Amino acid sequence: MKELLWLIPFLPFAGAFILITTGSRLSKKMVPVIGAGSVGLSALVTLLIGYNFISTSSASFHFTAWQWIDIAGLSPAFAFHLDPLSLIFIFVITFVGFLIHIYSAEFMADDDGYARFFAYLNLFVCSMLILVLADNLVLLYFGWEGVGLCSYLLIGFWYTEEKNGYAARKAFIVTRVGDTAMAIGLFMLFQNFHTLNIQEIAAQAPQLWVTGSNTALIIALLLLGGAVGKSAQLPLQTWLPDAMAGPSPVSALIHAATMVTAGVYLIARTHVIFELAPIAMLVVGIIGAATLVIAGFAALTQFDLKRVLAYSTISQIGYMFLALGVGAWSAAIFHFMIHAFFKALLFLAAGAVIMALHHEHDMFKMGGLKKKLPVIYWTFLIGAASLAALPIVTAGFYSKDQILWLTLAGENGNIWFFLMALLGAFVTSIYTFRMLFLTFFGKEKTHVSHVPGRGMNIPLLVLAGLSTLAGFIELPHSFGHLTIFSDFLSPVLPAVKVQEDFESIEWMIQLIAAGVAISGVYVAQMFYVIKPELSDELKSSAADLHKFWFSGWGFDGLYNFLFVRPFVFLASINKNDIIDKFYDGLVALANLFNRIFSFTQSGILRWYIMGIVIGGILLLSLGLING
Amino acid sequence: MNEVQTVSGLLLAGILFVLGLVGVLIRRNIIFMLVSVEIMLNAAGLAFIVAGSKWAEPDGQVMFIFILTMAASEVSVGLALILQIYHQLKTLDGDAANKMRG
Amino acid sequence: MELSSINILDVLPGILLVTASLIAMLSIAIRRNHKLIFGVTTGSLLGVFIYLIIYATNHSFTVEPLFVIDGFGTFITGLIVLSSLAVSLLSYAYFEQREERKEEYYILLLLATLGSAMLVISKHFVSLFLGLEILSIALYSMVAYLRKREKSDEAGIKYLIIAAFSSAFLLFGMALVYAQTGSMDFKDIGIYMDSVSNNGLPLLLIAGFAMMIVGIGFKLGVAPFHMWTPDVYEGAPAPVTAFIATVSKGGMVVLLVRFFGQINGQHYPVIVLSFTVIAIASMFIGNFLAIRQNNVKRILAYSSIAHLGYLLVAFLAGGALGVEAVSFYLVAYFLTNIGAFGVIAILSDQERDAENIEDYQGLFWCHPKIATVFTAMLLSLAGIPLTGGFVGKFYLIASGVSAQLWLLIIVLAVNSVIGLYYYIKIIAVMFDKPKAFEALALRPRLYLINLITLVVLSILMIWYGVYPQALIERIQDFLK
Amino acid sequence: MQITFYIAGAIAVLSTMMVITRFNIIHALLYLVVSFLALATVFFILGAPFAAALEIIIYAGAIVVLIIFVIMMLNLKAEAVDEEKRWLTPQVWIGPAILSIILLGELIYIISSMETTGSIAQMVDAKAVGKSLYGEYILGVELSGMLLMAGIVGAYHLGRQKKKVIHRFLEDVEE
Repeated sequence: MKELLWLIPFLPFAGAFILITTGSRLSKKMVPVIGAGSVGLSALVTLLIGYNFISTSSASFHFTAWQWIDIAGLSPAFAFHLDPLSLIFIFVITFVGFLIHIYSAEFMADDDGYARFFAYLNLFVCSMLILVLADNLVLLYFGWEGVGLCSYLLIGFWYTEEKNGYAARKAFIVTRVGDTAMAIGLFMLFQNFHTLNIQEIAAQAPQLWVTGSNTALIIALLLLGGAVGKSAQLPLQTWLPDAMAGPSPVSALIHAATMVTAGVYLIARTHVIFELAPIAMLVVGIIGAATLVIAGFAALTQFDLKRVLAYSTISQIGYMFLALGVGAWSAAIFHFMIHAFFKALLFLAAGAVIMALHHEHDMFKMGGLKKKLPVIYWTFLIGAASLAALPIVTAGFYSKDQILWLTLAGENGNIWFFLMALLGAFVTSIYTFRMLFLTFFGKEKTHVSHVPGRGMNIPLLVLAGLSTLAGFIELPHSFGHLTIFSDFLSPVLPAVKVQEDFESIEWMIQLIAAGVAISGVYVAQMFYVIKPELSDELKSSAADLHKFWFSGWGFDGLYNFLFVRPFVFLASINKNDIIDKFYDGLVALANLFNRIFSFTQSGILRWYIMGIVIGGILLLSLGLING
Repeated sequence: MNEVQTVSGLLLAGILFVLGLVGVLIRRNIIFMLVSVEIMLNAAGLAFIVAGSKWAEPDGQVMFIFILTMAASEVSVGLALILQIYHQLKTLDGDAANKMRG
Repeated sequence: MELSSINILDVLPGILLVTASLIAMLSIAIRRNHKLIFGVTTGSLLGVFIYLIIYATNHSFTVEPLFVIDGFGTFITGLIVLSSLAVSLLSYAYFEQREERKEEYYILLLLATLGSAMLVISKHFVSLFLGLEILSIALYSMVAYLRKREKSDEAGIKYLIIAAFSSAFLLFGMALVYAQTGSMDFKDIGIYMDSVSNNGLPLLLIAGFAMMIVGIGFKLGVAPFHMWTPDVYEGAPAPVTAFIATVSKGGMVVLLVRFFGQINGQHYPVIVLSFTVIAIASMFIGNFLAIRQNNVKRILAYSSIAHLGYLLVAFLAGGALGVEAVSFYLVAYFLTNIGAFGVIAILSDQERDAENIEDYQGLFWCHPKIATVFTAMLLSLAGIPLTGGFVGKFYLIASGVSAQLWLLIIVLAVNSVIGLYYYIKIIAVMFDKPKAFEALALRPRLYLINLITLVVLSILMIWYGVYPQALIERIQDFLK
Repeated sequence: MQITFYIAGAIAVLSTMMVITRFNIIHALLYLVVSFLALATVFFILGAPFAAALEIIIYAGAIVVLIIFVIMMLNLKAEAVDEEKRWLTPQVWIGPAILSIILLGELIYIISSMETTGSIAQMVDAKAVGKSLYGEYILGVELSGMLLMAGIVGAYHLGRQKKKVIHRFLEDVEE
């Protein structure tokens, strides 16, 4: 059974291949059948393999598709490593990916690039699967760049509009900054271990380095650079809100559920190295905490429905990073999974709303959709509740609560992380319900022109179910005490130790978290349902702050100021400045050489023979001098 | 009867070789170039014979025979080609054949 | 060794090739028929290749005094035969469209293949010289085969004079080496050099090697003996150019590797220095000449100068890894070059070959299949990952690193970047808007043979980029 | 014997110089024959009588005749000589002369550096050559057969004249 592992990434690839080669000739019905079907089959295989994996209670499974090269010690293979961690990831990727494919079949039906869309999407799924299944870092990097490329292609999918192309380039370039750091990190790893096999590195690292070793720290920070870029964390988070230029299913799949969590995966995968570098861990935690708060406040002020969700994604990934930073590995992965469900749900629902309202993105022009779009409303409500972590009934509560608890009680936790996380939770709850109230309550402002059909509703319902039920597989100590998920992951990711004196107060923390979430909902209702004029007052009284948050804490402006402007300035003060001269010089030099050498290529036979004679004389003289 | 030093033989071969080389370089007529190349090949053959005589082995002369074979084929193909070129370009000027350059 | 005591099976590939050329000649004498002789040629090349696959062994034995048949030689012989087969497949359509008499071409092709195949198993000056000259003499006529084209004649005479001229250098050098060492066998020369190396190599020997390098360097087309390359590439018919770029140069590379290995070339700084200079000069000159060139055939010629420079890195690295790298690189290089020139051959019309870069403008929109093949080939030449060319280059670098040839590796890396420019330039032109051009009248049936050949070549090339390990293991097997 | 060697050598060098400097190609070829004859003598003195015979038969007898034959086919007129005169100007000489002098100097220096003890030319007769040729080098002989075949096929293809497709009068006009 497990020998079929290769099928999981191969099926989407085959789908993409068929669509690329025959796309234009396929009938409109066949395109989604191939596109969604291949991912669906892949999900099916994942389920079968997962069942097999669990029922035989294997620790891990290795499958070498083929040895790529084996030259001078470097021997990267197309080899897959399946363990609980990658199993959870491939499950989420294929399953959520499949639902999003089904949704897209209807959502994209009127688009000209129908086949192209599915081809890219399939290619993305394939790359993402390779990324998480890779047993060595070369293959992982291959998948890493593959998803980056697909993300670029899909953000710029509607390439006729210039700003979409701009957003695509921005995403590509900003993540590239992180990728470069990561590539350097990989080279350093190879230099230290003479292998890039992840398992071997994990096994050797504790022997090679002592805890706190400088090399480990540098490598960990470089890997973190890659993770931060891909996962849109501080300070490389600016590309994600703009990436919303892509179609909504793309945002759901790539920029919420899967690709942006690749950074989380990378850190979890290489956690051995991070554990050897406590400072790097701390940095991860700080980045996570800072990101979740900053992005949360930015989300509070957005008008654009999708941008709220984008900031919320950044913020939620901040929670995951925070969890990673305190060593709560399985909590991070748990939150990843739950987040994938409810964020995909929210994006898809948002996409349906936007589609229903003629591509209207502005929440203030929506409203009163509760009656018109009941299915969307209810599913959106479930997703929002999960995002806001409303207690007991939502999955988000269980995953976020675990993180909150461990930031305080985990052995690396501290009160500051906890307070930040709590603040984040409060803000999350406010902006989530602000979004819900603005969109679905109040008066109807834009006419509904398109009611989504079954193809879009079913994925929403399935995801809504998952957003509720998936939380019950991991219940806290204080009630239920169920640890299916963390037990499952325990062979790969060590459990976090809890400081003893906190154990007794776990119920209190939960109570606080629940209270914070509910009060957030109340605040949102206060401002946007009961007394809408209050929000305007607040907005005008703190206009600067609003603007600051609205612009995502001014990061784009800051970067514009720090990097882009000086760059443009340097380039423009003087077009012949030294750097330009240098490159011009290179070009001129190349041209000069070209002309000199071209001159020798005169076409005259005797001249050529002369060249040979000169060469002969040079060789003879060389021999005479050195002989 | 043979007291000739190998060095003298090789020197003679070297001089003839360079003379042939000069011929290739200064003549524009393709036939002359071909003839000059023949002189060089012949000089190389001489060098082989000298070397063979030095070691009292037949290998030098064997090689000379192979060179002879090669020179003969070379000349026949070369002359056929020259005939062709003369028909195309109406000249034997080696420098005139410079349609291709750069 | 008496004729009767030679084991026929040992030299059977050679005998088969000889027989094939004789049959080809006889069949012309009986009845001129292009299809027939094409069938004879491809059939016999295929036969030789199948023989090599079935009976190929990696244990080495010698046929004194001229030949050594070992895994390396057998592997490259197979490669050469396969390349000739591909060239011959590409030739059929090319010559069918032209009114010249076509049949003799195949005899010459078979003979040239024979020459190259003899070259790679040579262990003696005599066989080196004879193999080289069979190859050269057959090539003179092949280059000038299209007699009506002035360019073809011009290329032919240039090639002939320069080849004969450099052969004279090679021969004189060999004579000097023979005069000094008293042997023409590679191994004996190596033994002699070992015995005298303590007080430095004798001048005569060094001079001999220097003059031999002139002859060899000409054949390889490395700087400063490269100047004939672009003119001959341009003037020769496209399939012949493919042949020169691959079989002719490849045979010489292998011979050089063998010779260098037998005399332990790495131990002599003079020899290493000479080749280092040649390698660096070739890389730079080749790439710089190509960047502003607008003739595709010439671009490929210049690129081949640079590629031979790259190859010399692995050659200088030597050792098992170096030989592996050379073997792998040759496979990738052969596939890509034949593919690239095959594309040129397909697109050529009766008057001239499709060599101007404008001929390729918008090719993607008129002939997407051909353009895809060409793009794949160019990317491989540029060394983009997941192509055979990338793995080959990676192999070269790995072998260079293990021999610590840092200077050469840096130059190689710099040149790979320069090279990217002109390969991408051609690809960019193909993506351009098509100029108002009358769709090329490709003759469907003929065109099919070429297309199938090209597609097979591209698939192989990509296959070796995605899954090179099979080939690497096969090479390692052969080189044991 | 030594003196004969030097005389023959000198004749060879002198006549070769004449070959490369003559304007009239027939004269040059006659000098070439002289040069080959002198070289044959040198071969003989060096102890290679078989090679000496071949030199006369093949080089002087066959190759030179072949070249003369082609020249007659080309039917070169008096202008050819004038053309040669125009081409062979002093400035053409400069570059090649410098290069050749350097090369010659290096060759002479290198060859003279050879240790001379025991390097005396010795006799190798035709029988030994024949035994070697048809003994150990038999495969080489076979291969040289292929070499000749390549030459013949090539020369046949290239040398064949085009079929005359246009009318005789028109062709005359064209020429």
